Amino acid sequence: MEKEQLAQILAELVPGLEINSSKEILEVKAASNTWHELAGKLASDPRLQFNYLHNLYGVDWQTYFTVIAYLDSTILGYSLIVRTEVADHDNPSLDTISDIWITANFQEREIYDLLGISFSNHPDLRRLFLEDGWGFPLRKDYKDDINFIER
Amino acid sequence: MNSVAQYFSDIFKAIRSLWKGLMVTGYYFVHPKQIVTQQYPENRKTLEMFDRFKGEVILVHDTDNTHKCNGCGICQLNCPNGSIEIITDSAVNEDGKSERIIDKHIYHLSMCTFCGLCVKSCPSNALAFSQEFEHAVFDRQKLTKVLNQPGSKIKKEPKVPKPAPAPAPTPVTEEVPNPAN
Amino acid sequence: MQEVELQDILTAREDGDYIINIGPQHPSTHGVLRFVVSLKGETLEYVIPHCGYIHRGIEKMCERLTYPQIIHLTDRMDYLSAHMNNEAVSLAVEKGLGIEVPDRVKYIRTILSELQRLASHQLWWAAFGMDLGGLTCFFYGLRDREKILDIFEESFGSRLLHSYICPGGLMNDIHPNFQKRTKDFITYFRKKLPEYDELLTGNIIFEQRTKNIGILSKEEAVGYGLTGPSGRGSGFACDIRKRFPYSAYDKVNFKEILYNEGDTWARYKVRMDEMWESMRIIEQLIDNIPEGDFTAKMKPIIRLPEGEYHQRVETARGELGVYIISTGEKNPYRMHFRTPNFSNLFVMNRLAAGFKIADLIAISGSLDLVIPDIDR
Amino acid sequence: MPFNIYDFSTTTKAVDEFLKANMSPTWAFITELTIVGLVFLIFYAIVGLYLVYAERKVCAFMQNRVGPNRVGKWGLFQTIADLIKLLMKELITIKKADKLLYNVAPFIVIIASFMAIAAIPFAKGLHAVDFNIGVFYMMAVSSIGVVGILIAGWSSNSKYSLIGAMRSGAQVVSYELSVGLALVSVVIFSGSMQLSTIVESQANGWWIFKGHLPAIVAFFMFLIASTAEINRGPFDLAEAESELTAGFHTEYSGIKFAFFFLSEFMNMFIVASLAATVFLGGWMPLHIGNLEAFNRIMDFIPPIFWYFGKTIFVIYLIMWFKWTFPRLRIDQLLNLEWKYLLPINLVNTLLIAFLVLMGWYFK
Repeated sequence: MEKEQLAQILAELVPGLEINSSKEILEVKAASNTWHELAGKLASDPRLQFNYLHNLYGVDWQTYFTVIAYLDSTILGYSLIVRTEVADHDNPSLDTISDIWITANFQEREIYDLLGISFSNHPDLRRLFLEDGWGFPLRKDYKDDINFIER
Repeated sequence: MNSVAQYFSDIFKAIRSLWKGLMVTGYYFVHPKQIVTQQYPENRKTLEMFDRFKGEVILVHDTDNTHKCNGCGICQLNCPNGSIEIITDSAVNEDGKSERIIDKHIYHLSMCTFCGLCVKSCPSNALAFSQEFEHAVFDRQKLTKVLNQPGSKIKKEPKVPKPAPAPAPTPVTEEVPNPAN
Repeated sequence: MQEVELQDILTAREDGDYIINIGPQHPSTHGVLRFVVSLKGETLEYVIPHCGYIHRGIEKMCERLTYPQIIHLTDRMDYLSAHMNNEAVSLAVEKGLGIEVPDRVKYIRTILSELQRLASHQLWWAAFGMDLGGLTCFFYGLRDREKILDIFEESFGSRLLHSYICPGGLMNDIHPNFQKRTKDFITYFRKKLPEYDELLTGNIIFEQRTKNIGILSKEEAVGYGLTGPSGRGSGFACDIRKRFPYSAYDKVNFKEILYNEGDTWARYKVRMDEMWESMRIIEQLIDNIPEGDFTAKMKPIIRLPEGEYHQRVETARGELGVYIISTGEKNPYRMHFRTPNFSNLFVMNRLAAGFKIADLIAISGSLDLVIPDIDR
Repeated sequence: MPFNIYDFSTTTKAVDEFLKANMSPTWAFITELTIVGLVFLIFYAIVGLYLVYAERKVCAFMQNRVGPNRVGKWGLFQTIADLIKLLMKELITIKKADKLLYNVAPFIVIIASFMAIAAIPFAKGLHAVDFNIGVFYMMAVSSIGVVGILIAGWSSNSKYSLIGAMRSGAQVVSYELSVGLALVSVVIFSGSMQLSTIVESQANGWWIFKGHLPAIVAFFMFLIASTAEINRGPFDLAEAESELTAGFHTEYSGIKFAFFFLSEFMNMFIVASLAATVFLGGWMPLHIGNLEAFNRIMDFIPPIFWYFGKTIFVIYLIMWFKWTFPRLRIDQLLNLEWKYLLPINLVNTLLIAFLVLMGWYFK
């Protein structure tokens, strides 16, 4: 079974990783300080070769943020979901993975723009859609008195 | 010598490929019958929209000025843009009971995205799409329409024992959030 | 990484670089998109895309709408792939509810997706020809697209933004004429498509404008997440229809078009060949639409169980991913769209740097960008 | 007043004599100049406007459309309505533009194309100035236009305009050579640079037929190179609307824009009439060998119709190119000139010189 095989490799690679294989796609949870390290291993390990990051997005859970990466290995055909929690809600920060997958560059910029998670070591962390000084609209506590009509 | 041959064959190929393209446009130039333009204001009389064309939402009225809307407000809840507002009133029916009727069924055409959720969700099939498509007006307020005609009444169903419950969707009882009000 | 920071642009200006804004109002950006371009003569030094001019906050809006209401917003992302966008959300919701839609729905959804793909590629061909200066292409492409829009209009009442596929099935059944009209269109378009080739594909000027322009290797295409026909032009086998079949794609027989050149010409050829494949798929399905309901049994209010759901769909421009996080409410807690154009746009600098300014237009045309899909 | 549609020289002579008989020679000369000027102005306006109309109709038919059909029958007055609209538009001047050059540029362009009309022989005797170096004059005058374009691009103080102007400069300078060489081939054939003599030399057959293959090659070279020289068709890089929005005339509005627009179409007319004159026999009717009856019928058609018919044919060819082909890139454009057109043209000219030297052509 592909999923179990993958889970086994991951368990060998990073001991003590939280692996959830109950879903359609295997999910692993990384601590936010091992995020970059894990990403590097996933991309470079010859048994995994996760070369295609097809999605990266964040969620605001009011007290903390979650950043979720969807990975594909186009060579070996594996799929994987990697998630991490950014605990500091006031000053969220995470290591960038844009040096591993180029496409993360822009997806991180989008997350920074809309959720306000800043990515350390990011080469070009600017607002993508909105102006500087705009709030972070995808946060749950975002308020916009002018453009927002509360029901 | 080879490159010289290449040079001339390149020229020949280029001319051939260009000639092919010229033949396509040339063909249409000498076949004016293939013109597909519809001359719109002139063909207004013969122009027929498809039956299902979503022009604007209307409240279907019968010839005796009755409609089927009982003012339940499901269309208002289902509309994603808040383009429908229903103002209800109550009236006494022939049985002497107070009954909910619509006072005004207000429709903001300017906000409508023609998603069709109101027509689909209407439990009494009172709403429909009309084929009207010429919506341009000079005054934006004209786009806010009252759908029920003045003096119109709710259609009285003849009191026959009801057949099996109609396959109409069950009415929504809960409030559905609506982003704009 | 060749990304240049804004500060660099400002300093570069003092150094005497020739900086041009292509867009936001420009005939060839196909919408409100801005490229900040630095030139040396006619040669591009770097290209910085700036987006956000039509950012509408669809993801935020989705958080306050119910699932059936979300459908009409997805139309407005990639308006040329409206059906596929609708389908993606519907599939994700159905997956969350654990509903199996009737076969009839699956078949119709697949046919519609392919018709939409044809329409989208026709418009792309038209606009690409126009980008390169052949204005006649524009009218031929639109002429044929009109026939598809007529089919759409007859069945669902609207031409561009259908909101036709909804969670659980379809809004209403297809029109009785649908099959006949579609077959008529396929016979018609099989005659017209070779004309496209004669007019543009074989043309020597066109070949020179596209061959060896904006080359991207397969590895880079994967790294940039360049999907859809643009990715397949680089040899990246990214067709979701093949990799993770949905709807009725597992029942049909079609080729995944792959070219290995990775240049503008390859991206062009992928789309041209895909039109033939789309017609093949439609032909396989159109006569075999099973009888049955056009929608599965649905509750009037859809509440997704708590959890995360995602669905990937191949739109005309690449991979569209819908990611829903539900907390059991009737509206999603967080909704995210991984739109194909978003990834495709940011490869511009890598592709265009070092080429001529006219090539920038050809490259951005070959990526087939739809701007509302980038900004959302 | 004698009027002969087959020979306008009697008419012009009669007008000349009438004027000279009634006023002093100086005044007669001035009056003649005024008449010619006015006639050309009206002619220019009508031809310019109807070329725009023709272009719109031709491209519409090629694109499965009907084209303008609202103003007047078949939209015949559409361009006049457009002109009135352009006349009423505000003349926007860019704040940082070089005011003098910015305002002068459209006039330079339009005057250049206006001057070229003077040397065209429309029909027998219908000729404003018959230079003995007519071909040379046309070449010289039509190159002035590019100065206007360069000035327009430079003075607009816009980057798009400047790129467009520079492209146009490079393009015209290089394609001038091919146009010149293609014309030289006919000059060699006819042994004269005077346009009327060139036309007369084609009385027994047009040069494109008399000159074998080299003349045909020269004709197509001329067609391609002149299309490039007037910034049209697949060579419209100077205004490439999908790249540079509108190139050198991005910043112009109203009637100044109309000047650029009109002069572009007039240049097309001039080029087409030059091609008709030197290669297709000008106002000479089509004669085929010894078919006396056929030749008689052809002679019956007035020369002015022959002239316009040929010009319209060439104009149609140029329009056909424009509405079929995608645009070239600037480096490919220069490649085409320096690597293909110029060498072929040079060889062709040599070949023609050789043919003429040996007398191997139909006399």
